[in-house]
Amino acid sequence: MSVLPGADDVVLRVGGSPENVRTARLVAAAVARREGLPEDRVDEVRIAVGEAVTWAMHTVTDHVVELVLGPGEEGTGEFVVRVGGGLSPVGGAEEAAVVDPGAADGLALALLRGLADHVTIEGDTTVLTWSDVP
Amino acid sequence: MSVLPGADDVVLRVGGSPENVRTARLVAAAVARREGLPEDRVDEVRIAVGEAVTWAMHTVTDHVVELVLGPGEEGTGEFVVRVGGGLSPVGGAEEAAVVDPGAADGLALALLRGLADHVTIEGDTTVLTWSDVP
Amino acid sequence: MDLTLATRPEGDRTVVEVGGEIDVYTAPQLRSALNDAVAAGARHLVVDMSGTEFLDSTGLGVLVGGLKRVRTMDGDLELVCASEKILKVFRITGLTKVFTIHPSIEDALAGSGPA
Amino acid sequence: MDLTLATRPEGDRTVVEVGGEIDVYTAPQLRSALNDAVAAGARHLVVDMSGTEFLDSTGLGVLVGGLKRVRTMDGDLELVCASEKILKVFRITGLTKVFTIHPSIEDALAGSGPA
Ligand SMILES: Nc1ncnc2c1ncn2[C@@H]1O[C@H](COP(=O)(O)OP(=O)(O)O)[C@@H](O)[C@H]1O
Ligand SMILES: Nc1ncnc2c1ncn2[C@@H]1O[C@H](COP(=O)(O)OP(=O)(O)O)[C@@H](O)[C@H]1O
Repeated sequence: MSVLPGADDVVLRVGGSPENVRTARLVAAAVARREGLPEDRVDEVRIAVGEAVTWAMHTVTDHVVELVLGPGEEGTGEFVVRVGGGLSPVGGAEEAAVVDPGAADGLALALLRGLADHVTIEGDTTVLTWSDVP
Repeated sequence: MSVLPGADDVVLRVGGSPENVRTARLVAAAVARREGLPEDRVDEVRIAVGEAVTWAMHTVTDHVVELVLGPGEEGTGEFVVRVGGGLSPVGGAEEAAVVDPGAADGLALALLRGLADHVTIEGDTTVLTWSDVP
Repeated sequence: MDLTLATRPEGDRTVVEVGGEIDVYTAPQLRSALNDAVAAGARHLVVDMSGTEFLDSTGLGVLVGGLKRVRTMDGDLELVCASEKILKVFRITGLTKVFTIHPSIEDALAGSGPA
Repeated sequence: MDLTLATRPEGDRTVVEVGGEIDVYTAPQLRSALNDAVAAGARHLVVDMSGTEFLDSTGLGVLVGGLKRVRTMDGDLELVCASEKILKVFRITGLTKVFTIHPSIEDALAGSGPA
């Protein structure tokens, strides 16, 4: 599925190589900083997005991982990162069947839950949300 | 048009804001470095890609700019960056009607021509090529 | 990397120190700083790019614009830049023929000076 | 940011200094370094992360794997880390309860030592 990002969204698509996890972290940190997150939260974004991308590279079938990064819906004061295969725009994220992250396991998930303010896993898509963005 | 990047390609899609030129430069430098370009050529990539993205933000109608970055076709030893609207994969770039860059003007174009080894402008798409990548 | 700007008088010259990245994002700030200096009466500008780490064509355009502006007032705009990376940008665009570029601020201020 | 690895003996301990980013890209190198040390007879490992700037879950997994491995040989693996940013990664994953983490290499080597 093709992505038409919102005006403020950044979309990154990378093949499934560990080096590309670094590219994704770099972009995530840059966009988070641009969106006004303070440095300690930029660090949270950097780690959490790296985990989500690493995970997606193992679960997405064609090993192409797509990220959509940007502010949430108008006025929510959120920073949202969607990581997965074919994605819809960040701002218009429709509510899908949500798997309870608590049902999954592992260090990666512990980091996602500990670092992002909100984590949902919808199929092969991970949505990370940071709230109260200044 | 949707992009299916080659396995080694990185695709970045950004809205038409000057801040996003920086995101594009950051990604271009990271991918160039990953592809093994030496630091002085990474600097060339950083500047030239910034120019191409700035230019595309003015010419692409919906102000969404897409970059596809990666090695050229197998065995060419090239690093290729395509900047424009809807793009085809870097590796399978079909030869399109090529506008002679010499016919255009400006500092930006001087930089593109001076920094990339090869520049073609096909409609609203700029293709920058660096050769002899180690 | 944001832009830092500091303007100070040095005799009858005005030095504008520019740190960080001069690009399509920050060039408007540099344009304002140059315009403010001219509005405050400066005619002999020295743009000190010793702390400049990146320069794109929009930034170049602002410098060229500044130069043209002060020239119409019998002024001048000279540059300080020692970074090979940034000098290359001036060379490629042919602007080394347009600007006087000094390797250090000392050199710029010691120069023959405004006519 | 690539990984730098340096292994050296300190009495009956073996210190592995790790600089740069330990992540899904570089963790295999760290795993090899730990395996090599164990193959060379090391049982009491100190992984010095004073120069480590980034750590992800793959890196954590390698450290946990190393600890489990030496424990089966009555050895141990302790860490040196003073960076709040990286300690946070251990805290969030509950691994502060699993690893002994020293604030400095001096502290790690001055400790009660291997049993
Ligand atoms: N809190 C913990 N204490 C001890 N070992 C742990 C802890 N959390 C994870 N581990 C171990 O670390 C390794 C990697 O963990 P994890 O990422 O959870 O595994 P997986 O990749 O199978 O999900 C495993 O060997 C796991 O048993
Ligand atoms: N080699 C040069 N010498 C003097 N002025 C130049 C040179 N190249 C460009 N300029 C001036 O710099 C400004 C921006 O240049 P350019 O990017 O070429 O303009 P445009 O954006 O219209 O293409 C213009 O005022 C142009 O006249």
